[in-house]
Parts: sequence; structure tokens; C-alpha cells
Amino acid sequence: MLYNEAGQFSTRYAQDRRVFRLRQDRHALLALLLFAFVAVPYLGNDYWFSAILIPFLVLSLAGLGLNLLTGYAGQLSLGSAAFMAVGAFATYNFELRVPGLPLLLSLALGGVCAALTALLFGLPSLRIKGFYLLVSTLAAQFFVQWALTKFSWFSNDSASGVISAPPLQLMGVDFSSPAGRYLFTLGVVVVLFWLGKNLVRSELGRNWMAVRDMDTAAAVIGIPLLKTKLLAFAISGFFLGIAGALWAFTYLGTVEPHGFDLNRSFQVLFIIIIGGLGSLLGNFLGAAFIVLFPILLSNLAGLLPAGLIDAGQVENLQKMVFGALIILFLIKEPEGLARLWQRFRERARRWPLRY
Amino acid sequence: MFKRSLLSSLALAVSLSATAFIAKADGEQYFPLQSYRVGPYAAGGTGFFGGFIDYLKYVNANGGVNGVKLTWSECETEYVVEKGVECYERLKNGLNGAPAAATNPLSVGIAYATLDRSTADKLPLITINHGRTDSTDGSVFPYAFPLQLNPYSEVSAIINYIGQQSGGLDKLSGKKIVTLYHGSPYGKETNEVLQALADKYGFSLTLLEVPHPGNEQQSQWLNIRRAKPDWVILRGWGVMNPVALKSAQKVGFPADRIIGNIWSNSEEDAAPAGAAAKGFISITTHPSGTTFPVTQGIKKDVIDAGHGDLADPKRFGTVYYNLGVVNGILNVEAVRLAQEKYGHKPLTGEQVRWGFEHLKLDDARLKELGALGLVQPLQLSCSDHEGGGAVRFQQWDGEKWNLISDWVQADRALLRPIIEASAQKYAKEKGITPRDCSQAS
Amino acid sequence: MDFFFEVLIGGLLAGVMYALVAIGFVLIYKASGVFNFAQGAMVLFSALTFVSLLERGLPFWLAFVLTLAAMVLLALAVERVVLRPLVNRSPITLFMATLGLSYMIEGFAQALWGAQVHGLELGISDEPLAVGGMLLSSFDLFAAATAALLVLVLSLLFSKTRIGLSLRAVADDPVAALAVGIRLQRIWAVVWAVAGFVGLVAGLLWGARLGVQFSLSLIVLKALPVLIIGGFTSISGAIVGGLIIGASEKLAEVYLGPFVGGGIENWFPYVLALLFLLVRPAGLFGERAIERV
Amino acid sequence: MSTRHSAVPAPLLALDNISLSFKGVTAVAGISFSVAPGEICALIGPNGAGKSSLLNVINGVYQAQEGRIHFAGQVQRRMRPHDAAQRGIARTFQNIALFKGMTVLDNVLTGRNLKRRSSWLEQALRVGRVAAEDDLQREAAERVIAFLQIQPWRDAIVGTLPYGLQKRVELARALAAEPTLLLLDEPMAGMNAEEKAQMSRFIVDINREFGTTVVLIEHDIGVVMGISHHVVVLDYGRKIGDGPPDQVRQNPDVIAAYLGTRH
Repeated sequence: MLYNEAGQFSTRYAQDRRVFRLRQDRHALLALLLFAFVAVPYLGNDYWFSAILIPFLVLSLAGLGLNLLTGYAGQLSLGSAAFMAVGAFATYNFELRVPGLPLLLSLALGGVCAALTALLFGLPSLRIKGFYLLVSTLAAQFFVQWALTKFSWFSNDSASGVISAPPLQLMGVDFSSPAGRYLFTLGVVVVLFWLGKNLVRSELGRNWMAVRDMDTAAAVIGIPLLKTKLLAFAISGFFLGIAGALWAFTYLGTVEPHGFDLNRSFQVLFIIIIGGLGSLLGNFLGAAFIVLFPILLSNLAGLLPAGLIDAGQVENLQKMVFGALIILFLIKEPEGLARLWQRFRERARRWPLRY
Repeated sequence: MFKRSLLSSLALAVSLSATAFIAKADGEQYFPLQSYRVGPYAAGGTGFFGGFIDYLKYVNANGGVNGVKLTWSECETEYVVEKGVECYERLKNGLNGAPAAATNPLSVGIAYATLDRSTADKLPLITINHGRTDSTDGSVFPYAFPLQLNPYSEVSAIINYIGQQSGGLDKLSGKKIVTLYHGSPYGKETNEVLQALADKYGFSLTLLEVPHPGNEQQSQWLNIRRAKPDWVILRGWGVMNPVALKSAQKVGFPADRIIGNIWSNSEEDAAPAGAAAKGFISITTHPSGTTFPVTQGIKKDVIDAGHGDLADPKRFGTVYYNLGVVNGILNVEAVRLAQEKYGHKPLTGEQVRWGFEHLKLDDARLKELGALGLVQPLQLSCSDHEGGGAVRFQQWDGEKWNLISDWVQADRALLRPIIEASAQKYAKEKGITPRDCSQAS
Repeated sequence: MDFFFEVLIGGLLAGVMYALVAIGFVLIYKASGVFNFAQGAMVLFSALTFVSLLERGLPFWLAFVLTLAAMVLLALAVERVVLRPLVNRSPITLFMATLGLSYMIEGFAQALWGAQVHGLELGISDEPLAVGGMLLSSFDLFAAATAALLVLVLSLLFSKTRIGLSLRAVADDPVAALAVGIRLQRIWAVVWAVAGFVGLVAGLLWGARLGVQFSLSLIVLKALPVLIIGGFTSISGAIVGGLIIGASEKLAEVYLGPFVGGGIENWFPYVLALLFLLVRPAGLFGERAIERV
Repeated sequence: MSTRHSAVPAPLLALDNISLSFKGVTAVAGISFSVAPGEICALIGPNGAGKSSLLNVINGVYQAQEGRIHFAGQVQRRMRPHDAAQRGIARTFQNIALFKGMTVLDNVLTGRNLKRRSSWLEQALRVGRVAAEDDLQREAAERVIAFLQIQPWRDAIVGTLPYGLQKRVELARALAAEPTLLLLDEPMAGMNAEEKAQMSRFIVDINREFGTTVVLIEHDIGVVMGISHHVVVLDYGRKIGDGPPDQVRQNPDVIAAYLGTRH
């Protein structure tokens, strides 16, 4: 039996509260972390780090950011990319203009700037609900992009408005190599997911879900709606901001405001739809899907005899399959890949019994 | 475990498919193509990469480069930066043993994102007619080549042309010029230089921004109508161009006083505007048309043989297609030149870089290539990665482009200090020690 | 002062073009409660199909009819494949499904017709008309007239036909409509087909303005603030919202733009719509439901 | 007709001439009554009599156009849901307003959100008093869960539970807030006799064990007469009866309203 639960009883609430209650799960997580931190840097190559693993990690984090707001607190947003942009450009400016500021601190401060921006555009959320709220997040999307392009101060007056990342150094250690950038990203993402996990299991997380499921009832039991919603916007903005900074610093090494356009917001939204709304694991699954699926498809198309299907048609096909999958997920598995995984795990817990 | 197994099975599939069907390709020179054939900018991508690929096929049909055959593979970027990066990482190591010569993304965003990587991987990054202006300074950017024309040269040449039309640069004083630019880093890039030129020559300059994507320009053109400028410089991109021409007609501004820049100069930019585009002037680094010996050769050896890359054969000889051909000529010439130094065999990116840096195309060589009049005379060096800086002006007659000027040169001496200052700033930000170009061979 | 009116009128006419796209949204939202993000993709698809047929030598009317037939087929497919399986799901889910739908339609349209830029001439000259010292675009006037005609046709359709009556019933109270034997699925298919028709008209007019190309699908972003101001459920709201957005964004760009550097048209309508919402949370013409607990 | 106040000194809750209308349609017209501390007060009346609206006014979901609310010694023109919760008013809803995507335990825990002292930041970082506080909250929630006998479903997602259980979970959530006043909107609607009996017992037990004052809306006259100390009868937004059950039962207006002779 894979899962031997015999003898594992929670005798204290603290044990029951654990993120992973079962010993097997904790061991698996530990093994996974060890694998990611120790084995992967040795096994991976440049292509895997630069083109797959780093964007996967960063997009998982962005997914987490939006998931807190949309999946947990139930506030639909199409402004994710704007908050990512604020995080990226703020971090860049903190690094540039405050000499000697440690990288991690500028990253956190960049996140705070994004949080404040998100807070501002979240203000209407008390009065405006549902689709009407989209207009606020879209206003953020367009306004931020415009402001970052317009005021060249944000990009240190570079003529083209493109910022490029300073060397990645942390306490004297250089993280500029692909493996280094991967480890740096992984470290930040693991810490932030730990934080996210604590948040969704805390009082605030429950309040978010309460507001999501029925805000009138939430108000009646004394949950302060405005504070709860605004915190959702701010914390979501914080996570997205750091994701944006990582996108610029550890993934691309450069970024322009246009890199955080509406399509990026959609991409993050698709991650959480496919991965699973209101699931932490879902962010990883969704991001893995979004990163790997197009690459897989274009590689598979490469297998076909040349001339049968050109690169452009593959892209069109990918777009169609993508759209179809989104609809399919919404119809068949609204809780996303995370739910599939959960079912699989439940079966594994009972295996070999079937009931 | 599910996640891991999902990941690993995907990984397996990716690596399997990447390595399957290995065709022996030793002894060939490889061009990784970050192409884009769908999405909003597909028209540019299909034309450019069509011309590029057709030229490579043409070279192969005629024995390759000193016997070395050329090979290539495409990776669709859809003009999206991170897809371009993924393609770069996927293709940079060559194909089945054939080493990569250079990357040609034809996208400012992808070029920026792969700039550092190109330097680290020692793979030339070719940004023909676009890219970072300051990468012209090869001492700071050894692997970046904004061939023929960087953005600053572009506007300088346009101002020089307007000067010519007005009867001399001294007559520019008191003229009124409006620049209508795309609301993006690309669009804004030349604003400072334009301002500097305005200060120098004494014309008045009004900068008007059109928000991306540019499908509404009513207010900008009403402003233009009010300002009554002598000329409008159109720094457009994609849908912004035809809409600009249509909106100009709407407010009664004559099309022959509008000068399109290098990304407003294709058939796809003018034709959708229909009658409104008649008379529209734009710059080009190369004429459109099919009459050059090299394009005739492509027609004979590639297209008529049924191997042409264009889905729509009508686009043969268009601006984007010919740009692809020009780009092919420059890449292949760099390879040929480098072969003279390193031997007639497939070369590494580092070796091809040498070829680019010593690229020299005079009229005699261009004639040999059958590209006289298609490609401008070009000489690159360690400190000058642009090499040309000249454009010709063409006018749309409702059906096609007609050349209306000879080569007009940008004032490169004037621009050089600005470019160097910018490159120095970049070097400082990145901690790069510039090469000493007097020592370079 | 002339200039001011010129900007104002130009803006109002541009607003009509926005409203054209917004009407498609309103129809679908009214009948099926779906916020259809794919409307932009439908506009792209219809224009691309039309112009490709035209280029293959078909006469105008035949191309129009065939495109309309394609739009109806699309509507039927959407009803069967997307709406029916998602019945009774949350509006947000339906919205996200239309995001997926717009990807599908965009991919399909390009796979079918390619990604070239096409010019589209409707045979309406765009020479400016001088009226009392002001220049007016004859094309824009034509577009406004078309929009007016379209609204007239739609209102006749809804007030005079059986299907229109059932549609109004469904919009009022879906449960009651079901109870009196109206078949919801059929209504949905009809409404999506009508929205496809509106998309075709919008696609032709916008295609003639911009050229028929991928960017057509982006006009949905211009229609959103219009909807917000007009409310999701009112056609006249969409028209009024379009006029407000068109006029104010042009005036803002011309008179406010210079102070902040211009190029504000992308976000200005959204901020304006946001301000509207803070005063009237359900738009100008929308009704705010009383929450029952 | 009978507008006589029950002469109870220092009521916990008193409504003073409350009126409420929606877009001109009157839902509640000038209603006054008071509830003594520790009593179970039932609001009865035919559908549309304004009972639910009245509960919504008491805890601030609706704002009355006229009148005042006295609660625990304070007078208020209008109540906000959040104030009401903070001052010890909890409630359940006619159509169950649980958080359907959460577990039973989490639902009950949300009921205790006002008892939390640590900030969200402390909870995110899991520092200081957070762990100890988590234990206390959990213990309190477990007591309520045990009291209402829903332990077996502790970890079930609420949306998947049968109706009767959901009603009980909603009661648990309200009870978790340790309210002084509990408003129950048709707690027994749609239940069979056995379930009704069980729910009645819970309500009486809550009232006895914790001294919680209860205002409930119920249609089953048998239940109402059986468990309440005080009955207020509404019809068409007006009060037509107010007093102990036995007395109300004799009231001719009430009989008329219920037997339909007046309509």
C-alpha cells in the first residue's frame, strides 16, 4: 500500500492543522524539495532552466497571486499583468536608485508597490461587483502600461523604455548562471508559497472564501467586507508584483511595459482556470500546463513530415486546442487539474481497496 | 507524484520529439528562425521569413556556400517575447550537429530579451533595420548587429530628405513637422533625436502618441489638422498605419505629405487603406519588385521549382519579402567571409560574428550577387555594427511602391556621439568593459 | 469653437462605432446572462470570412449571405457545445468559457483564412464633407446611419415577432419563460445568431476602417467601457454609452492629453466608466437587483 | 389592533415604529415590539407579512426608512451588518446562506472571526500567539459542533450535505459567535416531524444552556406555541398580535388572518 495511514491519528489540534497531515505526504514534499533544490541543478541543462523551469516557477507564483484574489476571495481580475509590471519596474528602480539595497529587499519593496497599486484599483470593489469590477482591473491594466511607457523615469530614461536586469547577486554569491537563476527563483517561490499556504488557512483565508461564497452572509457574521476585499487585492498584488520582478530579472533579464499586456493577464487567468480555482497546487499544475503544452505541441508538429503543416498552422491549432481545453475544463472539471490530482490521491490512499 | 509523473512524461515527450527523426546534418550551416506566421504581426513575419528562407534555398540550389549547405528550422514566436526566448534556447545549439550561425528575430522585444544571452552564447544577434540603436557601437555590443539602418539613422535620413525637398537643410527653419508615433518603446525611441534635430535645424516639432494598437486616431488627426504641419512623420506599426492614412483622408490631410518610417513602408501598411493611401511616401532600405537578378534567380530556382515558402505567391517581391532576401544575402555573405578566414566548413557563431564585423559590400560585389540597387553598399567594423545608414524614398500609387529618390544618407557623424553615450551608460549599468576597437582584428 | 465641435462630432461618430460592437454584447447578455468576450473574435471571423469570399470572386450579396450563414452555424455550435453543457453555472464560469471560445474562433479564423491583411472597400467614399466650416467624415455618417438602421431592425424584431416576444420574456424572467413553454436553447441559438449578424455588420464597417486583420478582435476592448456606462442589458444604453465614451475620449485626448503627454485613449474610457460606476453601480440604464436573503 | 406592549422591564431588543419599503412597496409599516433578555420570541404571520424583512432590519441587512432600534441599552437609527455582529447579534437565513465551498469546520470557524485577536500578518508568518489562538478557536468550534451533533461531517464540504444538516451547520456557525441575540429565519422550513423535533430541542437547549435570547420566524404553529415565550403576529407588514402564546392564540385578528376570513 502506498499510503499506510494506520496509526497516524491527530491527538492535538496543532497536528490536525498541519499542511500535510499524513507522514507520507510530508516525506514526499521533503523529497520533492530536495530534488528541486539539489538534484535538478545537476540534472538540468540551460534549455530546461531558461526556457521551462524558470518561467514555470514564475508563472506558478503569478497564478498564486491571482488565485488568492479570484479563487479564494472571488474577485475577478484582468489586471494581473499590470501588477506584475509595477513589481518589475519598482524593483528595478529600487535596485537602481538605492545603492546597496539587498536584492531580496528590493524585491519585497517592489511587491509592496504592486500591493499598493492593487489596493488602489481594488477600492471600487466594495461598491462594484462581478463583471462591473472587470472595468476597474482593466483600468489598472491600461493605465499602468501607459504610465510606464509614458514616463521614462521608470525605465531610467532609456530611449526604448526597456529595462534590463542588474546582475543577480545575493550576499556576494552570483546567481547569474541559468542554474543560479533557477535556484534563486525556486527559493523565492517556495517561501512565498509557504506564506500563501498559511494565508489561505488563516482567519483571513476563511474570510476570503466566505466573501466569495456569499458576501451578504459574510457581512452578517461580522466579516468586514471592505477590509477583506482590499487585503485580497493588496496581497494578490504583492505576490503578482514579485512574480513580475522575477519575470523581468531571473527569466527574461529584460522587460518592457508591453511585456505585461492584457495577454499576460489572460495567461495568468488561464493558469488558475486550468490548474484549479482555490487550490495552491493548481497554480503549479496550471503553470506547468501553460508552459509545456505549446512547446510539446510545436515539438510534436516537428515530427510530422516537413511541409505537411507549417509553423503558423501549428500555432493556430494550438490556439484552438487551448480554447477548447478551457471550455472543456469549465464543463467537465471546473476545479481544474488540482481536482484530478486530488481524486488520484484519494484513490491512492485507499489502494488496493476499491470503494 | 502525479505532478511529477505529468512533468516527467511531458519532459520525456519533449525530449523524444526533439531528438526523433534525426537527419544527418553534419557539414551544414544552420540558421535558427524565430519566425512568426500568426497573430497580429503575421503579415510581416510571413513576408520576411519567406524571403529569407527562399534565399537560403536559392543558395543551396546553387551549391551552398563554398559547398557548405545551409539548413534551418522554424520556431513560431507569434511576436511574443517569451516564446522568442524559448525558441532561442531551443534552437541555439544548432540542429543535428549543424552549428547555428546567427539569430534573426525581427522583433525588438525578442532582440532585447536575447541580447545578453547572445553575448553569453557567442551567437550573433542580427536586427536588420531595427533593434537597439546603441548596439551600433560594437565595442560594447560585440554580438549585436542592427544592420543597414538603426532607428536614429532612420529619422535623420527622413529629416535630410525633407531638407532636400525644401531646398536645403537651412530651409528647414520655421517648418512644422508632426511625428505621429506608436505608444510603445519602439515608437518613442526616436523622440529625443528628433528633438535634437529640431533644435539644430530650427523646425518646430510636435510629438503625438497613438495608443497601441492604434485603431482609433481621430483625435490625433484632428490635432494635426489644427496644427497644419508641412510634414507628418508616421512612426507606425501594424494596424496603426492604414488607420493613420484613412484618418488623414478623413480630416483632409494630403497623403503625399506623410512620410512613413521603416515599419510603415510595406504593402500591408498601405494597401488596406485603399484609395486613402495614394501618394503616401515612405522610406525603405531596399526597393520592392522582382526585377533584380537575384530575385529572378530565386524565381527560377526556387519558386518555379515549386519550393517557394510564400503561401500567397502574389507577395513575391513585396517589401517584407525583399527585406527577407536582403537579410539572407547579408547573413550568407557574413558566413562566406568568415569561411575565407576559418575554412570552408560549418562555422560557429563566434566565427560568423567575425564575418559580420568585417562585412563589406561594394557595388562590384553587389553586382556579382545580382543585388545591385536592392542592397545598399555596406561596410561594417568593430565600432560600427550598422554599416549603411541610407534609405530611399518610395511612393504608393494605389497598387505598388515606386521609388522617388536616390539613396539619402543619415547624418551619422551627428548621431554617433549620442549613440556612444548611450552605449557607455549601458556598459556601466551592466558592468561591461568595452572592447578597444583599435586593437580588434 | 469650430474645432471643439469638430472633435465632439468626430467623437460621437466614433462612439457609434463602439456602440455597434457593444450591441452584440447586450443582446447576448440580455438573453443568456453571458458576458460574451468572444464578440470581438466573432467580429474578426465574420469580416475575415466575408473579405476572403469577396476576394475569391463572389459578388457582395452572396458573400454577405454566406458569411451570415457561417455566423448562424457558429451560433448553433456555440449553443450546443458551450452554452448547453454550462447551463446553470455561475456567470463568471460562462465568462471564462467565452474567453476560451474567443481563442478557438481566432485560431480557427486564421487557420482557415490565413493571417494576411486585407483591404475592404464598401464603396463609400471617405472624402471629408465640409459642413459650416467643419469637416465631417462621410464614412462615419454612413456608419451612423447603418447603426441607426440596425437598431431599428432589432427593435422591430423584438417587438413584432414571436421570437422577439419570447426573447423579452426570457430576459425578464427565465424561469417564468420556461414555465410557459419557451424553449431556452432555441432562444439562445437565435440570439447568438443575431449577435453574429450584428458582429458581421460591425466587422464590415470596422474592417473598412482598419483593414481586415487580427487587430479587429481588439475592438472588444473599446466596447467594454461602453457597456459599463450603458449597462449590460439595454440597447439604447449601449448607444448612449458609446456616444459618451466616444465624445469624452476624443475631447480628453485633445484637451487633456497635452498635459499628461497624450496617448490616454486606452485607459481614459475605463477610468471614466469607473467613475460612472461609483455613482451608478449598474450603469446608466441597468437595474440594480435588490439582494434577497 | 392589539398594539399593547408586553410590559417587560429593560428589553434586550426593542423595535420602535419601524417602516421599510422597496421602490414604493411597503414591506413593514410602523412596527414596534420588544424582546426581553433570555426569552424565545417567535414572529409569525402569513407569507409576505414582512417577517424576514424585519429580521433583516434588526441585523442591518436592510436599512429601515423610519424608526429606531434599541439593542442592549443603545438606540440606533440604523444598524449595519458588521455592527450588529460585533454587538452580539447572530442569525440564520431562510434559504441557507452557508459558505458552500468550505468545510463544516471552516464554516463554524468563520462564525468566530470576531473572537480573533492576532492580525493577518502574524497568521501569515505564524508567529507569536497564533498557534495558541488557533487551538482556542478550534476548541470553541468543536464544542459547538459537538453540541449540535455534527461531528461526523466536520470535514465535509457544506455544499454536499443534505438540507437538514446544512440548516444545523448554519445554526452552528451562528452559535459559534457566542451571540446574545440569535435570529433564526425559518429554522425548520422543509423538515419532517422528526427533524423539527430535533431542531426545536436544539433551540430550547441553546436558550437554556447559554441564556441566548432567540427571535425566530416559524410557520408551524405547533412548534411556535411549544417552544416560544412570546409571539408577535404580523400581517401585511403590520403587527396584529403580540403576547404570550396562549393569549395570542385567542386573538380574533390573528385567527382571522390565519383562517383567511379577512381576505
